[in-house]
Amino acid sequence: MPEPLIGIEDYRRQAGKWLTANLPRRDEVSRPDFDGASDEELRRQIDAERAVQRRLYDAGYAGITWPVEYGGQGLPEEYERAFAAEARGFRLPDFGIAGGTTFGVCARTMLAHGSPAFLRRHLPRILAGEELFVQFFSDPEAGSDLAGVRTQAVRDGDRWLLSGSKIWSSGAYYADWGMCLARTDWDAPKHRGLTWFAVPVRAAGVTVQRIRQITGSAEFCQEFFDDVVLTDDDVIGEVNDGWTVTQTMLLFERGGGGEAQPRAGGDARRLPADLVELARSVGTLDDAHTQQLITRAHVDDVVRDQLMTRIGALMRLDPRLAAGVASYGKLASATFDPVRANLALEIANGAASSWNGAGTPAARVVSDLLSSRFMAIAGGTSEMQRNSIGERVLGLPREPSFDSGKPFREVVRDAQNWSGKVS
Amino acid sequence: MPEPLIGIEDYRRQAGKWLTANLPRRDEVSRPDFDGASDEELRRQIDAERAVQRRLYDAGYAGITWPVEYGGQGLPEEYERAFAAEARGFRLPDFGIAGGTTFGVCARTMLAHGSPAFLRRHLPRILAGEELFVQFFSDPEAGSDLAGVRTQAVRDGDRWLLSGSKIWSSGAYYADWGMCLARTDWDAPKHRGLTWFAVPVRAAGVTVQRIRQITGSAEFCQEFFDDVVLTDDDVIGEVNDGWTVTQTMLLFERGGGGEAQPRAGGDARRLPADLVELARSVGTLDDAHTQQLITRAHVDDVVRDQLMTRIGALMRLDPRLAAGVASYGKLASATFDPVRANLALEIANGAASSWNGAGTPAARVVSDLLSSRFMAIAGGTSEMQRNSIGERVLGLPREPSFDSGKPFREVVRDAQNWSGKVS
Amino acid sequence: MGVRLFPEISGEQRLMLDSVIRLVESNCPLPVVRRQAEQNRLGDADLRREFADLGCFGLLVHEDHGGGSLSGNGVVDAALVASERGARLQPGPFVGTNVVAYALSEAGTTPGLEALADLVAGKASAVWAFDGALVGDRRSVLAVRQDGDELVLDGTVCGVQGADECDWILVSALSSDGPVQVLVANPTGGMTLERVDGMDITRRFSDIHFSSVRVPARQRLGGSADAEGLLNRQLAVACVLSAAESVGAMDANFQLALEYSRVRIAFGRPIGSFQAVKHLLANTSLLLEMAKAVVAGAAVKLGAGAPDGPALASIAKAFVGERAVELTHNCFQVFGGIGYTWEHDQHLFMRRLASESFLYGSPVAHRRSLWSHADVSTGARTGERTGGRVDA
Amino acid sequence: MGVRLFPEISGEQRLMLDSVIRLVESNCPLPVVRRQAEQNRLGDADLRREFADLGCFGLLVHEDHGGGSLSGNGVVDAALVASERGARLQPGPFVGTNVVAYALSEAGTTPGLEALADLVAGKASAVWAFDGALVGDRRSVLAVRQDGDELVLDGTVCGVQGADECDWILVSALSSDGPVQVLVANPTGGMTLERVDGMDITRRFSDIHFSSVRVPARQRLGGSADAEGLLNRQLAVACVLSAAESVGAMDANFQLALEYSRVRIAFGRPIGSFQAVKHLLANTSLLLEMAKAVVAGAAVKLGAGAPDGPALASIAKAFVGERAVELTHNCFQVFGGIGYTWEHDQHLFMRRLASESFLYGSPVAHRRSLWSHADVSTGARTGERTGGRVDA
Repeated sequence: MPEPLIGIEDYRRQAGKWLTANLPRRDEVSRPDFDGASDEELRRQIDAERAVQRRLYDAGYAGITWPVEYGGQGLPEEYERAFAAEARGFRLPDFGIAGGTTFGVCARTMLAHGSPAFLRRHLPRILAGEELFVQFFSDPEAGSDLAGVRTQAVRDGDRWLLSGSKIWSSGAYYADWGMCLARTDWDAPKHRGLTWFAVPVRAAGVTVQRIRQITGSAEFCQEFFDDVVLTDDDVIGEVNDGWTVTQTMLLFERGGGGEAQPRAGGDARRLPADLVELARSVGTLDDAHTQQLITRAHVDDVVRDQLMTRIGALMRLDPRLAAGVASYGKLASATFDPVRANLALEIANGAASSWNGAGTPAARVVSDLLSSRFMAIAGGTSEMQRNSIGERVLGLPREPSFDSGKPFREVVRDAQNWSGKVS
Repeated sequence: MPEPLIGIEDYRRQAGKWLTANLPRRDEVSRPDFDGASDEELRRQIDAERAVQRRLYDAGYAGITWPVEYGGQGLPEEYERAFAAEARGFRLPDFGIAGGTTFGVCARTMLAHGSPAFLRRHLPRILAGEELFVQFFSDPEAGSDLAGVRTQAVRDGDRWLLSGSKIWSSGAYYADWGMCLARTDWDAPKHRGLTWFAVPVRAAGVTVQRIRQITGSAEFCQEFFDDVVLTDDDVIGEVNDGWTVTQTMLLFERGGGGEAQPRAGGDARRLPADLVELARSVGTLDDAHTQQLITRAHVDDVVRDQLMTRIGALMRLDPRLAAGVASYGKLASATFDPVRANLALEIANGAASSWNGAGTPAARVVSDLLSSRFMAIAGGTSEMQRNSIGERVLGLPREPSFDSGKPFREVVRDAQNWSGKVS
Repeated sequence: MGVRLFPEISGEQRLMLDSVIRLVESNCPLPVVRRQAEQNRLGDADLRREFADLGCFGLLVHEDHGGGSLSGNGVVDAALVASERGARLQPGPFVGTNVVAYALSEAGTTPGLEALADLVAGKASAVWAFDGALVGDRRSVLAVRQDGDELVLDGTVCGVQGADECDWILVSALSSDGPVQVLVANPTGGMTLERVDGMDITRRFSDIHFSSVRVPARQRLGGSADAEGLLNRQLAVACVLSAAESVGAMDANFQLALEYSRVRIAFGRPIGSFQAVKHLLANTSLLLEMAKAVVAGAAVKLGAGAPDGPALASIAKAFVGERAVELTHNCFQVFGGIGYTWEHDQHLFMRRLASESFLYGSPVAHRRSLWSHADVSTGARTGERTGGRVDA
Repeated sequence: MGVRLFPEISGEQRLMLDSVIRLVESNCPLPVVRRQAEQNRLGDADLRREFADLGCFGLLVHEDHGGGSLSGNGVVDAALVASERGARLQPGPFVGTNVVAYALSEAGTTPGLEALADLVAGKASAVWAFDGALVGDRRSVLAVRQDGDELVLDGTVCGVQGADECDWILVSALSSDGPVQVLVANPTGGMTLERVDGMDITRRFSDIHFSSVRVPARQRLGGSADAEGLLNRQLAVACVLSAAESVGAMDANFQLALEYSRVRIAFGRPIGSFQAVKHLLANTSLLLEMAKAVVAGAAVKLGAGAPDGPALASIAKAFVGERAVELTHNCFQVFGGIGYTWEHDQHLFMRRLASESFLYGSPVAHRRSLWSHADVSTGARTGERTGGRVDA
């Protein structure tokens, strides 16, 4: 990489000046609401965000560390950090969950595995705000079993025909492309017959349905593919080597999110404000049992914060263990989110069964309860985290595997006739 | 079976008369203490119990329903019930845990599988109090995996040489015989190369060691066999068909014990006396938190009682499900015994960390805590009960099995080299 | 498939339950419940009359008053019906109507008897609105005073399930002279029903506000002889029926998860073949069996008039209240992502079970009640359970 | 293998810990602890002096008083040592001596300083006997009154660990004017030590009876300026060190169970390959990591004098107290039958962990303390933590 032409301090100053001149302050503009918007409103909002992203791109503040040949600036990471620090108070483009997926997961995975031609085609458009990518990853039939996808791409002359279905794609209803994992060889073992494709969301044969969640919101989607035509240009990475690409993607996915946000503030004497408020609203702040429930939640909250600190240290110490150690954070959330939701339920003492008025603390108790198992289920269930900790961190002997050594076609057939007989 | 010569009411009267004339009342004689006794004291106690058993036998009140040719009386079950009712207030022979094993488990299993010659030789002596049988069942290397025994009996001309070790034999240190499960064919699959033998506890080559338990008592033993000589006469059931015999034995074992004793009395308003006493002794009967702990234990106690009632009804309704349903009782004890022990620990609030004087309620808290996992471990761990409920009651698909289809010799070898690879 | 709250039931009970199940499944199966909830529609009065024709609202009513049980133990019969209704997440004031019918029949006072006949016949329905102090809920407070030959009611009772479709409200206040129970027609001047939001969307809840509501004193229930006893038995009946509804919902939720674990494939095996899932389901199944056992036991004793019936009812309510939440969490874990979708029924069960846990008193409140009614000086049985406030 | 209470430690800390571990393993490994317990023998005074030579009793003592930490944070250093001792179930008043040394050094009063020098040098050891009201234990009650230039002590403190081998007892009573702390030599007229039974057989416990024990008033610790603050910091230090000992024992107990699950074969597989065992161990390992995390965090903040250090110490004690019992149960389940034998170490760990949970305040007591020191009117930070009784 050639020496950058501009010093870091000059860069920082210029960026600050540009930001002040071109972007509003963060608190002046509210975040877009993609979930509740009408179709028209949604398009208007997205277009507005695209315009801001375009402005960033034109000014050279998009893809600061990305290669120049793919539309980036080719600068060292400290320039990106400097820009981020300057930009903290400004309202940057907000594409909701699809934004994080596009820039944090998909593009980074593409950079690692995409062909130069693919990258030249897509990355500049991503940086310019013209292409939002989401993941078409889980099949309805394969959740935690990530490699068990049955959505398939079949060779048809020099093109591919994609059929099947994907689910849990966050924000697909307003994205442009999906990064899609499909089976391209049914006779290879499960992990070896998979390929990643870039699929235009609005291509013929693609149907996107939003999934209404139990809390009422609907950020996730399910897609149906009915012989969607793709070409070799759409392949990301090597054909039938999709599992290698997947590993990279998971790394970015886990690094990018999935960890518990610290709940408790810095001062261990500060009790959880939400629960204190809840108890006050039902008139039981003076009840010793309620006090035990609140302090119990507080103890857990603080310990979870401390755990995240420890996990960070452990990861720094031994990067080989990082994936296993990260599972502690996930499992802690998976375990204690429901515990905390149940404590709140008990504190509410009936106020969560019915309440008068939308702003009542009890209303939040209910949505917290309903979504409390999210971390136990999404992005690898607790069962997967326990396997990961057991095998990767604790070094316990592996589980027997029934799906890795034979053609996937047989795996599917044998699973239907499961008898438990092995030897 | 010929019509009995005496009517049931006459029988009852005669039994009552005989009991009054020959046995002391229950409250006049204390129970023997085999555990704490010196060797000499132990022998004296056992001999005394044998003498009483002999008196019963001679009077025709031992083996009331057992076949006449094996020393029994051949009477219908109602005669046994009548005698038991009359005998309720009297001090019957008490051989401790080995008594239950001899009469309730071993003899009944023998009756189902022993050859006539074997039964003629042993059963009259059992009834006369001359032979106490215990189980030599679990190997140190095989606990819950009942069929995984490695103790072996090897053919040597017309005799067998027994070598290996057994563990968890209750009361073996004062018994006469052990009913011993041994491997007799290493090349047959695990469940098909096993045979039951009657082994004299004081035979050459048998060493019995008492096992001191964590609570300090020592009713269990471990035995070591060093080429103990047995003959075909000692075989119970068919050679290499020991697993069939085992099934019968387990049925008697589970029917005879293993179920939770109801703790709560009949009146649901009566709180657990032990916990109330404990709280009183630490001065916290007026503490609302302590009251919640006690009532929490009370709720669990009562619900467990109700569960036992339900289990009984379910078993009557569908005997095919009996073994699976029985696992609920075991799992309930396994689950709630530790919960209750922990509640008591919390009520003690430090009084169980140290206490002044042997009679203090806190001392019991400690022994209850230490032994609280007994039901979760002994006679099939909780993991086994959960498998049983999952597969037999709920009809869930089986676990993969790695030890049932190949020679046991290979099972042992493959387990050492476990890789988790199957297909 | 029925809930099997009792493993063994009589042919007559089986017949009635089959009719109840048929009635529900042809008129108000889960998709209809869901639609009704999403469209915010009131319950179906015709369906209520059909339940009444099967005898569902007379099970706790003396034969002299037009009621009658099947088995001689009306609480058992009503609990059986409640469990099957609960399994299908039925809306409507079933528990309320039965408890009020029970109270009116036990009290046997004349004005109540006219309303009672309508309840038994399904021509009217009722709910019970009581001072929260009875179950340690500080949000509901009622004051009652006598003014000449009238009783005057003031205060609010929160979250009364099914109140917006009822014709009668049995109001129970706690005065310094003991409980005062009075039957109030809906609507009545000074009484306002306010629809409120609820966690359990299969049902509708209202706050009932009383602003100097005047009722003729002769509408007061029963004499004062056993006023506290009646109030406590009422609460016990409500607890058993509420717990029975929960147990039904627990059973249905569990069966759904069980079935899913058999057919869902992952890693080349049905997920139910993994110990992680199998053992979770086994543990959950134990909780379910225990819940059924204790509700059945409580129904038997309470219906038979055993002195410890109310204590057993509290025990059942406390146990089921906590374990229902645990069970629905466990089932959720088996479903994984699909359970997060609005279209899946998992959230309806979670909403119902978590909500029901706090109706008629939380587990904590019932444990407090157990303590306050026990004689801890000896740890032995006490005299009759007597009324009393439970402080939250 | 060390406990790794902190993932990253300095070379100096590593050096000291290695020395501590070597000292323990060559002089007092678990078989020796067991023999000492079975023979009811007192601790080894020579060994104590060797610990002192490594600096183990001066970590919480100002350099002016002959002490000094390794890292600048004495609580962190002492917690590191405590965790390694705990992993090997060491007997003796390590926590007591360190807490008393801390209190004497903080107070800085002359008569205490002589004793302090002996403590740091390992020539003497000490325990702390305090009124149970400080941690909600009603069994220990102390009365103190001033009589001329003497203080008069009456009452009993129950279950003081290691008291029978100590030379000094720091007695803390709660008077209406605030806490009174005074150093008493052992033996002293009117003070009786009574050996009592304990759950944790690796240690020895005594009740200490005070019958008009007279002590010169000048032996009272510190001024009255920050008497409550000192008392609370003392308790916080004791909590962190006690929790650190527990975490060490938790770690050792877990490692034993983990190793067993790798080598024990059942059904043709190592039991650790079954999900039932693997997931139990994974969950247990999570608890262990959380316990280490919070004890480490509390040590850092408390040692750095952060205002919320004592609150974090209470949090650590509350969390570890409950989870230690859970962890040892889980390990027991992995061992199965072998864990029931006296010869197996499982019961020693269970005894230690369950016992330690209640020393220096139960989890409930620490949660009460957290509440009483928080400002719930805003949910926001309060001023300095102040002393106060916690009612059980």
